[in-house]
Formats: sequence, structure tokens, C-alpha cells
Amino acid sequence: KPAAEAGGGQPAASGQAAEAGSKEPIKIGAVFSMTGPNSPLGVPEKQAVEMLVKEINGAGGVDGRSVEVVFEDDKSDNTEAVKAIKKLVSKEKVVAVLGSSGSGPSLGMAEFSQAEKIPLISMAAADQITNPVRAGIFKTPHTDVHGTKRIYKYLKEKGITKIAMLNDSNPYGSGWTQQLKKYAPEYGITIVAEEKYGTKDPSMSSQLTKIKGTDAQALIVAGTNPGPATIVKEAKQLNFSIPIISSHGSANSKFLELVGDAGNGVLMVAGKLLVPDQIDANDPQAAVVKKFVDGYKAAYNVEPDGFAGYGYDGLNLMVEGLKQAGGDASKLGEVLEKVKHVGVTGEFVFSAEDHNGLTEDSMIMVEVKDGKFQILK
Amino acid sequence: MKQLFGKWGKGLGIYLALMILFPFVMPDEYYRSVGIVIGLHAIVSIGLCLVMGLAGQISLGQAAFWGIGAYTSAVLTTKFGLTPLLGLIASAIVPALFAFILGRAIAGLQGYYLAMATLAFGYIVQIGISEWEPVTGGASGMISIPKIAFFGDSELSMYYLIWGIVTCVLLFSLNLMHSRIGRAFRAIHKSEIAATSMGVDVRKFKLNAFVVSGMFAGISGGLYAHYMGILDPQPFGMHESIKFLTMVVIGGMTSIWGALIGALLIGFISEGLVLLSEVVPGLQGDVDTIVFGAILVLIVMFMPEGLVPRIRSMYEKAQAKKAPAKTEQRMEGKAAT
Amino acid sequence: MGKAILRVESMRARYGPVEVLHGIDLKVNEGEIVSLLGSNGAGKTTLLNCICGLHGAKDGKVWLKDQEITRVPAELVVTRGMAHVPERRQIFSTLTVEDNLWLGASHRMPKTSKREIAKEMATVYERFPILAERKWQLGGTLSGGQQQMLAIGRALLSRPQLLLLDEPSLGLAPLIAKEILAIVQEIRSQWGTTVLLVEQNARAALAISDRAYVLSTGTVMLEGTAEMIKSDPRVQSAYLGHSHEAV
Amino acid sequence: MTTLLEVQDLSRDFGGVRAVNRVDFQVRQGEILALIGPNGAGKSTVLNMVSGVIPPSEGEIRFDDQPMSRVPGYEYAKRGITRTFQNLQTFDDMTVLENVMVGMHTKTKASLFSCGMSLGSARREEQIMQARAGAWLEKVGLGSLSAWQAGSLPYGKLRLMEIARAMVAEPRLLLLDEPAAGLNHTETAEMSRMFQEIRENGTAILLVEHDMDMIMTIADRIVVLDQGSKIAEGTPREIQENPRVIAAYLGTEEQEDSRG
Amino acid sequence: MTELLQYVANGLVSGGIYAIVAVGFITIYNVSKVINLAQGEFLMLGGMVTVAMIGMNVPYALAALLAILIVTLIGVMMQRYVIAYVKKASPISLIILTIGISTLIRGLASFIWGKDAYALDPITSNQPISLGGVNIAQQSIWILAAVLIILFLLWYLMDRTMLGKKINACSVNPMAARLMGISPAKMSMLAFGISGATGAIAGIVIAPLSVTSYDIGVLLGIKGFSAAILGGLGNPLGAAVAAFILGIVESLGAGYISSGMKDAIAFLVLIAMLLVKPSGIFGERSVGKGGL
Ligand SMILES: Nc1ncnc2c1ncn2[C@@H]1O[C@H](COP(=O)(O)OP(=O)(O)OP(=O)(O)O)[C@@H](O)[C@H]1O
Ligand SMILES: Nc1ncnc2c1ncn2[C@@H]1O[C@H](COP(=O)(O)OP(=O)(O)OP(=O)(O)O)[C@@H](O)[C@H]1O
Ligand SMILES: [Mg+2]
Ligand SMILES: [Mg+2]
Repeated sequence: KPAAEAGGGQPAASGQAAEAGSKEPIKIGAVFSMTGPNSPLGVPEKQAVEMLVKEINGAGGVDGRSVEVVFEDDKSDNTEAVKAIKKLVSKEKVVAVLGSSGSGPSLGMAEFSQAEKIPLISMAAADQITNPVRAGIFKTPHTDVHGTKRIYKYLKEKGITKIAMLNDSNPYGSGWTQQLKKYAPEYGITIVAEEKYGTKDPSMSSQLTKIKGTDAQALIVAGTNPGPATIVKEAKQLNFSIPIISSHGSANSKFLELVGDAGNGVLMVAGKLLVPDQIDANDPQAAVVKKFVDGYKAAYNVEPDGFAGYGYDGLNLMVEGLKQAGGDASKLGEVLEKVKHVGVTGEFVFSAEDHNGLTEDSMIMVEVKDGKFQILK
Repeated sequence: MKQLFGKWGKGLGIYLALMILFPFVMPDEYYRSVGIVIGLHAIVSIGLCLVMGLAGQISLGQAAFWGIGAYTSAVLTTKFGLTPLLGLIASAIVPALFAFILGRAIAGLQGYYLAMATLAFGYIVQIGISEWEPVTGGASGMISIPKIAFFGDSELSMYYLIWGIVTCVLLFSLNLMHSRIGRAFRAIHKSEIAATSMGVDVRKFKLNAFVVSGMFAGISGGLYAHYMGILDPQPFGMHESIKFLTMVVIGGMTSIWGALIGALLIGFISEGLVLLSEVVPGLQGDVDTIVFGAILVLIVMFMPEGLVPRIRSMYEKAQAKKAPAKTEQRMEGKAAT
Repeated sequence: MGKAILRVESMRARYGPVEVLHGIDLKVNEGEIVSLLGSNGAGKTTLLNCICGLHGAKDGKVWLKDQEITRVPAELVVTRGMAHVPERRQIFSTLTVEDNLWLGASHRMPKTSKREIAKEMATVYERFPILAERKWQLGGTLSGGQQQMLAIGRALLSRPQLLLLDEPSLGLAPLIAKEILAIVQEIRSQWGTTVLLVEQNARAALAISDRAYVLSTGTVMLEGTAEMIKSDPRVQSAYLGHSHEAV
Repeated sequence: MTTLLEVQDLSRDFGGVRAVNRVDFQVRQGEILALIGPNGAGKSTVLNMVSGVIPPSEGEIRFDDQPMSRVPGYEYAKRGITRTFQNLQTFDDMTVLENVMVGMHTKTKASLFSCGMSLGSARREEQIMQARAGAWLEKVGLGSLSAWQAGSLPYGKLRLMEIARAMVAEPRLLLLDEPAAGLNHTETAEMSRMFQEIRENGTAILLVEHDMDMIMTIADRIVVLDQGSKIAEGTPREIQENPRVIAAYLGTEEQEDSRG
Repeated sequence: MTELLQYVANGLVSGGIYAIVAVGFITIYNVSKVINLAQGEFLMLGGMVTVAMIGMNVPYALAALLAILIVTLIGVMMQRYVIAYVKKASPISLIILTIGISTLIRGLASFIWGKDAYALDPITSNQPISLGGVNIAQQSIWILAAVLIILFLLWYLMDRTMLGKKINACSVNPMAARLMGISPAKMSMLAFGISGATGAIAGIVIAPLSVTSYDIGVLLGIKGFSAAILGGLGNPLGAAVAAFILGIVESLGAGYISSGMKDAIAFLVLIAMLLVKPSGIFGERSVGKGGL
């Protein structure tokens, strides 16, 4: 195989350089939310993908062809996302698409890619993207289902049966609400309070007051920063005594910074990427995560977060699929259904029934201690 | 047909030519999607122009009618199996009903108070959509909304369908504006008391404007739902309402053409911003937000009356320069007592 | 006759592209009452607005005493001794009568003490007893004539050397219209205030004026002493006619 | 002559202020009735009540023998009462012609739908409106200005336009609030002639004015208000000699002479 | 009972936040009849600048002071270089203009500080105070104190000083004000300065309670606007009262009806109140149309 050489900063450029005299590069589209409210997700996703493209092309690309990723920004907006995927397909002639960061945009793109038979791997949380399963549509992040099951498992171990929840009213939070309600009976759990808050609300103390008045033994909070941090701080002001368990939406160092002292004792469900140093050496993910974290730190000088991991896994999965399909993108959808891959988010085992491929066991429970996440064994 | 088109002469001819040729002039298919989205916005902004520019009422909740229209058709087609055509008809009627009820209720409010009430209405609708989970799918929304089968469901046919509707809405509004009804609207805008004593039932007229604009927004919403195939409550909030408002104001509130051109302008600006974001990668902030804000500020600063009236007055000035003698005459006519 | 307190040289003014003043020259001497006559839309209001700095789109020159004030904005012109009672009174309708008057003196405030101004205000109240009676009423609820008195009183409190009055009797009952003009005369004789007066009621205006200008579609058609103007046949037919007393 | 408008015991309070106090008078068919009085006497308030802009606090207004208390403001024009305003209420961003065409609102009936679709009926109506509005503009002498933006017209012309706007509705009673304010002698005389013509054509006029020249020339009868109450009613000659009116409103000849 | 009191206490705190924003709206509206939808951005800037300064090791108090000064200056500049320029624009265009400005400021803020949220330490300790079972954060006391102080100062300025009369005059009749030697432009600048300062103070006192980020101004701006309208535009005291009503309605709505619907409930109450009093609880003083 002719070795494709790694290019410069622009993946597009690197692709063309490699292709000189040899075959056409494989064009993959990527729609991430680079601006707007979802940009804290989209930016690391894009960075991870950019990093990985170089690496893949450095290692010879796919089937002797280099990989070229064309990026679009959906501005965290559904309509823009749909426009973006159309642009990628019609103008750039990409063969498959990654993205988007948010659930709404991803669902919009999925409609199009389903109709046009363009394989899609999404980085958004909503269970709806891959449930029900649709041909050619996959996703990488842990879903609210995994998080819910993992938390319930933990609660069962601790003998907690009554919980309250306080979730963001955005799609992420309401997805959690649905799943928490759905799986509660299975784990013998009663939900005694089901509250919501607005993403930008300055105060959630009334919801907390209400929860305080119930006999809940634990509070589950699902949202992305900064809501959960505010909740934890306000709970402290209200002398809350029950444990607070947060979703993976706020599993990052920003959360620690925002809560400060008030964070001590907060529990959280997360991917292993959150605590790369604490992963068991025997864990098959250990090596993958270490490689990713080191590479990312070297490239961008920051710790990667879960979102970076989703993007990284997404491209890896797509490339894996393309390799197995012999570079033929039209078979990508079918092939991916058989792919097994150890990613930084978890061990993916795709099948015809499961286009997410993860289980709750790839998630861990952590506790905040003195401004750090501590894995709970 | 002639009666529909005859009056608007040159402007309409140029419009029709551009509109029909656009998909063929533009280098690739992607621009059809751009055109579709702009067309959807134009339908709403023309309706909004009837309320704001003509009847002189601020509506900060137009996206709510858009959303009601979208969800009406989406729910009826996906949950009750109606055909998209029937869904679309419902998506014109239901928002109009909402507009009627809201309009009845807040008929006594004026100026900023009215603006506030419509803003509040917008919030209530958006929250209502998110909270009515069994029907609307809540915050996560709905998927697999059927496409409209209009000469196949290609992007091109959708483009012509939507711009056909834009054209109808435009002609209807233009005709309306230059009729007794339109004059009554504009009269209300300037002086309600005078309009009343000329025999204009101000409340009824404001309500009519509201209902028609709600209906336009609803139709556009229905089309949007079928075009996108998915819905969630996110696009139907204040942000979008303000975008509609901006289109109307930038184009020139008192001009129907202004509303159309405002929608085009905002559409092109955001396309331009997409290109911009490709040119300057790796910035942490929202460059497009900055540029968009700056453009708004500059437009209002340098042409507070809006684009179309500004162009019109520039044109008139140029005409006046060409024929100074005529101006003299006019001036004399004006000043002589 | 004293020296000129106000001079206007070849004043041109526009609204948008339309020029409505086509080069006006005008002079007011210290201590005079000068009338500015002219039919509807002749540009009287515009000219006053140009003089006091309210109207921006203009060419020409304005001197107050020996200083050029052409480009001085209205709010600063007041501080140099010119007060303007604009068309349709323009009082502060939601403020009390008393506050309206205070505002008239506001630009002299730190320099002149509050007590001093209160004293002056007392003399204004003396002149217009009805205002004293209505001190605490909101300006907007006064009747037209009372509002006119308030507007003049307010202008007086800014201690002007030159007072511009734009149709002070517009919409006033005949009795009050006469009273207002009498007051103008009194002000001049008591305080030596110079007055430039715009009036539709040419007969009454000329009766109290020393000199007058007649404006026609933005140009000065005629100027001279009140007597001269009164006897000009053109003015007689167009502006004086016969008054109701003669009916 | 039959009575067209009858006002009985009409009163109006604003907060604690009684602006109009138990006033009654009649306007007969085809006459010009002048309403005069000092500033703040309540003339405009009476006019506002008679035109349905504000409701009376007490008393009754009958037009054509019908009580008007339950009639909404916009119905007045249809019944035959139109007006002009003391503080001009013009539609500045419309042309002069369009301003006047608004006056014909009640004379036309094309619906929103037929206007939007520009159906034949709507267009025919439009043509009739233009013709009639144009004719009235000619009559008030604004024919050449019909395409101008109303906002750029001088005050006096706008007054004429308001009159045309009120007249195209073919009212039976025309209410005028200080139509001559700010006009000079010649202009006032011209306007007087026009009012007389209007009266000749059968429209009655209720006229509020401070210009005594005009009042004395054209009014058939005069009602005088002071501080909200009626203090006199009669022919111009009677009113001119009424000592109460002279004291409250006109002023004495001596005052006149001392300044004349 | 304690629960009810706790809800009321929570509502008072949110209400206090809305009140400060609303007062900013009204200060500007009163002088220039402009509804400044960038008011929320003043608040955001107050918090963010303080955080940024503290990040540069400036002592807390000094950082807060500097933030207030900077935002005041931004307010003044906004009037001087933008608003003053468009005197003739219609109210709706002005709304769009201020929306443009707020978008611009927000964009710039995201550019400078990124999109992350930041925490700010409370002014005093973060131990809650307990009053008969009702817990109140110490910071909440600061918020309420700030509201009261700002209200008192504004009342004093507007009702008791010549400057207040001048400001009032500009709002009633700017043309006549100029003829009195008062510059509406200067008064307007002053108003923008004042509302910049109050906005900044609001941003500083509320940041410790939750967090601050480049986009917190949007929602708080809307809430403040609602309070300003409900109170009857032009009346700071009315706005404060309305703000507390909204805060308490929200809190009770969240507690007793549905937390997902709490904003909808508050807005419904707002519409309902406007239907009863179409120009707000303490409607603008109006003299009517006088003689038409
Ligand atoms: N805001 C304006 N826009 C356009 N034109 C205007 C405006 N104001 C006045 N004009 C025009 O300027 C000319 C002079 O008007 P001005 O008000 O100065 O006249 P005037 O002599 O004071 O009349 P009047 O006796 O009616 O008060 C008129 O032709 C008028 O139409
Ligand atoms: N909306 C209102 N609120 C309070 N007072 C009012 C209102 N309208 C009129 N008034 C008062 O009612 C009285 C009568 O006013 P009106 O306008 O009818 O007088 P007018 O006779 O028309 O006077 P003018 O000749 O000055 O126009 C005045 O004292 C006035 O202040
Ligand atoms: Mg004038
Ligand atoms: Mg009157």
C-alpha cells in the first residue's frame, strides 16, 4: 500500500497532498455546532476529529486513500444543520457524515440521511437518534438510558428506593426524565418528585425547596453546565442533606470550578475518559484512553472532555467501517452493524438492533472530593 | 390573473424573473435549500409586516404562530394520518384561531405593553409545546414527519412550491395595502382617533391584521415541518421572533416589498457568515454573532427607515436631480399660499 | 435705537431636499419689538428655529450681540441670553406648573442661587396670578391660554435679553390674545427685553411693534417700521383686511 | 327647519374637573352653529363627545332623533357625523389623496379578501373613491397637491385636507374644531366661503372657532360656553352685544382702542 | 408553612434581581423613551468583568468597582456613539438597534471570555442564614440591599434634585428641554450611564448566587423588561413591585403547580394583569389628549 503522508493543519490540504498521483481521497462530512449554545460540545468534537484525521492519514489512510473531512457549522440550529448536511452531500459530495453535536440538529440530519442513504454517525445524546434503529444511522455517546441504568444500579447497591429529579427542560434533560421514569420500576425505585429548570434560570431554589419537602433519599440532576452547578450550590444554601447525583452532561472540570467547595460529596455518572489516571490497567479501554488523552493534550494543550471522545470515536468507527467495506461507502451502513471497536467512550458493539453499541457498564460512578473526581469502586 | 399582476408592473416582473431563475443561476443545489428557508421566512415576515408596518403594532411573538402552524400539521399528519395537504390547511386555520383569541384579548394594549404581551404569548406557546409531551413529543420533539409530495419531493419542486406561496402572499398583501383596507390599516397606525372618526372599526381591523399574519405564519410553519421532517420547540422562541422582526424593520416596516427584501437580506447575511466562519477558523467566540449584531446596528444607524424606503427616496432624489425644473414647480406649488 | 442684538445673514434652510428659506437677512436692535409676518408656510417658524439653533439643515449666519451663534446648539444659545417660546407652547405637560418654571431657570442654577430664582419666580407669579393659583397643577391640564402664560413665564425666568415668540396667540380666545400682546409690551418696558414676534394677527402685532418684516415663501418681501408696513397696500389686502370690530 | 342634533344636559368630568357642565343646544338641518368661549371652556370636549371620541359623563346626545350613547365611535361616520381636529390628526406618511380616501371608508365595503385578491368589485370601488376624493381636493384647492406626502404640507393646507377628508364621507353634520387657527386673513376668508358653500349643499356645521371675523360672517347662531356651562345663545348680533359674553370672551371696545 | 415562606423568600430574591434590571430599563426609558434591550448585557458585563479582573489578581472590591465604572462607560458610549445617532428612528427600529447592540456585546463577550460559565465568590460567607426554618443565602441579603439602595438613590435623584427635574423634562418634551438649556443628549447619556451602573451592580451581586456567563443577560433582560412593563413603564417603584410579584409568582408556580410551566405561569399572570390594567400596575401618568 502506498503510504499517505500526514498533512498540515488543514485536513483538506493533507488529503490532497496524499492523493497526489494516487487515488481520490475519501470525503467525509462533519457537522458540528461551532457556534451557538452547543459550541462547548462542537468545538472539542471538531478538534478531536481534526487530530484524528492527521493520524489516520499518517498511518496510510483507508485502503490506500486518504481521508478528507469537510466541516460545517450548524450554529446549534436545526434548520442550519439540515442545510449543512444538504450542502455537504450536494456540493462537497461527501460519502458519509459525522454529527451533529446537539440532538435536534442530529435528528434533522438523520431524516435527510435516511432518505438519501448517507451513513451518519451522530455525537448527540438523545436516545431517539438510534431508537428505533434506522439503516445507516449510528451514534457514539452514552445515552440517557445508559446513565439511568448505571445510576439505578448504584442506588440499588446503596438501598435507596425513593428519588427526586431536577432536570433541565432542554432535550438533554427531558430525555433523562423519560428514561429515569421508564426504568424506575425495573430497579424498584419510586420517583417522589419530578422537577425541571430552564437552562438559563438564575435560580432553582424553589424546585429544591419542593424536593426538600419530600422524603426523597437522593436527588438526580440531569443537565449540562452550568445548571447542575447552580443546583448544587443552592442546595447547600438550603441545607440539603440527601446525596445529589449528576448526569454525565456536567462531567467535566468546569463543573468542579463552578461548584467550588459546595461540590464535595456530589456523585456523578460518567465515561471513563473523565478519570484517565484512575482506569484499571486491565481495562481494555485503558490504553486507548491514554493514547487519546496524551495526543489531545499534546495537540491542544488541554485535557479532552467527553465530547472530544465522542468525536474521536465517531471518526474511528467510520474509518473502521470504511476499512471493512473496502472503502465502499455505500456498504458502510451494513458493515457498521458488525463493527466492534474499543473506543475512548466505551467498547462499541454495533448490531442490527443496536446502533449505539454501548452498555451501562462502560460508565462509572465518581464522587467529587476536594475539587477532584474520585472513581467509586 | 391579469388583475392580480397588472398593477405591480416592473417590480413584480423583476421579482418573478429572479425568483424563477434563481435555482438555475446558482451554481449548486445547496442554494435551493437556502432559497427554501428564505422563502419560509419571507412568508412570515410579510405577514408580520401587515401587523407592524401597516397596523402599527409590535409583535414579538410571531414565531409562536409559526410553531403552532408547524406542530398542527406535524401532529395531524404523523399522529392522525392526515395528508400533508390537509395538514397545511389546518396549519393555516389553527394559528389564525389562536391569533384571533389572542388578538381579542389584548386588543386594548398599545405600544410596548402590546409588545410585552406578544412576547409573553410567544414564551407561553413555546413552553406549552415543550410541556405537552404526549402530543408534541416535548423538548425532544417529533421525527419522521411526512414530506410533501409536490411533483416529487425534490428540493427543486419544494423551492417552487414555497416561492409560489410567497408570491401569492406577496400579491395578496400588496393588493391589500393599496386598497381601502390597507389605507385603513395605515390610518390606524398614524392616528387611531382620526381613523375611528372616519368610520374605521379600529379593533376589528387590528384583529384582522393579527389573524391574517397569524395565518401566514402558520402556513409557513406547516411547510417548515414537512420540509424539515423533524420538529422540536427550539426554533419557535423569542430568538426567531426577533429575527422576523428584524427582517421587517431592516427592509422598511411600511413596505411589503421591504419585508420580502428583509428576509432575503437576513438569509444572505447568515449565508455570508457561514462563509466567514470558514475563513477564520479556530476562534473561540461566535464571530457570526458579532458580525450579525454589528450589521443590525449599522443598518439601523444609517437607514433607520429601512432599506426599501431609503432606496425609494434615493431614487426619487436622483429623479429630482435629473429634472430640476420639475422640482421647482413642485416647490412652488407647495409653498404658494 | 440701540445697536443690533440679533443679526441674521442670508439664511437658507431645508427640510430634506426642499429649501424653504431662500436667503433671509434680518436685524433686531436692542430694546425693539420686531414683528415677523407672513402667510401660512412662509417659513416664520423655520426662521425662528434656525436662529435659536433647533433647526440643523441651514446655511447662513446668525449673530447674537457680537458672537456668532450659527452652529451653537439650542441648549447653549439659551445660556447666552436668548429665549424662545416655540409654536404650540411646548410646556412640560406632566410636570407641575412650578416645576415648569424652575426648569426655565435651570441653566442659571449653580451660578444664581435658589433663593434668587425663587424671588424672580414670585415676580412671574405676580404678573400671571392664575399660575400662582395653579402652582401644583400639571401643565398639561391647563387651558390653552394658561399654558401660553406658563410658556412665557418660563421663558422670562431664563432672563433673556432677546425673546423669540412664535404665534403666542394661536388658538387663544380674543380676550386672552390681546392680554398676551399687552404683556409683551410690558415685559419690554419693565425689563428692557428685546422681542422678535411672529403673529398671524398682523393688525394687533403691528400695533405693538417698532418694526416688521413680511416673509413670503421663504424670502423677505417687505421690511420697515410698523407704520410703513401697516400702510403698504399689499399688506393691507393680504394680512390686515377688516377686523371683526368693524363688522 | 328640523333638528338634526340635539344635546341635552351634557356633562363631562375629567378626574375631579368638570370640563362640561349641563350643556344643551341643537343643530338644525343645514345651519352653521358656532360654539365659542374662552380657552378651556369645554368646546373641544363637547365636540369630542358629539363625535363619539369620548363618552359623556351625563346627559344625552340625539342625532336624527336616535340616542347615540350606545353607538360605537366608528359608527358615527356612517350615521353622518364627521369632523376635523384642533390638533391636526393627519396620516402623515400617506399621500394627500390617500388621506382623503380614508374618509370614504364608510362609503365602500370591499372585504379584506376581495381587496387582497383585487377582485373586480374592489377595483371598481377604488376608482370611484379616487374620483370622488380627487373632486373634493379640487374643491378645497389642493388638487395639484394630491400626490404629495401629507407630512410635508404646511399647517394651513393640512387643515384644508382634513376638511376634504371629512366631506367625502358626505356627512349631514360636519364638526370643525378651530379650522382657521394659524391662518391669515385671506386664507380665513376663503375658508369661510367654502363653509357657506357646504351649508348651501345641505350639510349642517358645528363650528368651534376663535376667529371672530369668521364666526360673525358665517354663523347662523352662536352658543357661548364659559367654564363648562352655556352662558349665552343667539344670533351673531345678539351675542356680540351680550355683556356676559363681552366680559368673559370678546373683551370691550375700549381695550381694543387703547391698543389699536 | 415554612415551605410557603421559603417559596416567598426565594421569590423575593429572584424578584430583587429582576427589579434591578427593570430599574435600569426605566431609567433609560424615562429620559429617552428608548427600550434598551441591551440592559441584560450590562448585567452580564458587570459579572464577567469582575470575574476577569479577579482572575488578574485584582482585589474583589476593586474589581467590582472597576467593573461598575467600565460598564457605566460602556453605557455612556453606547448612547454617545450609537443611540444619539438615530434620534429619528421609530421605537421599533430602536428596539432592533438595541437588540443589535446586545447581540454585538454578547458576541464580543463570547469572543473574549469564551462560552464557559464562571463562578464568583459571595461578598460575605456562603453559610446560609436560617430564620425560623427559612434558609436564605447571605448573598440574597446583598441583592435585596442593592435593590433598596438603588431604588432610594434613584428616587432621591428624580424627585429631590434639579437634575431629576431636568431628566424628567427631557422625557416629557425634549424640544422644549433644549430651549430651557438642557441637553437631552447629555441627560440621555447620564441615564445610560446610570443604568449601566445599576446593571453592573446587579451582575456583580447575583453572580455568586449561581454563575455568570456570556449569555446570562438574555433571560434576565426579558424578565426585567416584563417587570418594567408590568409596573407601568416609567415608574421605578412600580417596576420593583412588579418584579417582586413576578419573582414570587414564579417561585410559587414552580413550587405548587409545575416547575416546567413556571415561566409560562408568570407570563400568563402578566398578560392577565395587563388585560386588567392595560398600562401596567402603576400606569404611566397621563394627561390624556387634551383638546384634540
Ligand atoms: N417637518 C417638516 N418637513 C417638511 N417640510 C416642512 C416641515 N415643517 C415645515 N415644513 C415646510 O416648510 C415651510 C415653512 O414652514 P414653517 O412652519 O416655517 O412656516 P410658518 O411660516 O411658520 O407657517 P405657519 O403660519 O403655518 O406656522 C412650509 O412650506 C412647510 O411645508
Ligand atoms: N383628557 C383630559 N384630562 C383632564 N382634563 C381635561 C382633559 N381634556 C380636557 N380637559 C380639561 O377640560 C377643560 C375643557 O377643555 P377643552 O379642550 O374642551 O377646552 P376648549 O374650550 O376646547 O379650549 P381651547 O379653546 O383652548 O381649545 C380644560 O380645563 C381642560 O384642561
Ligand atoms: Mg409657524
Ligand atoms: Mg379646543
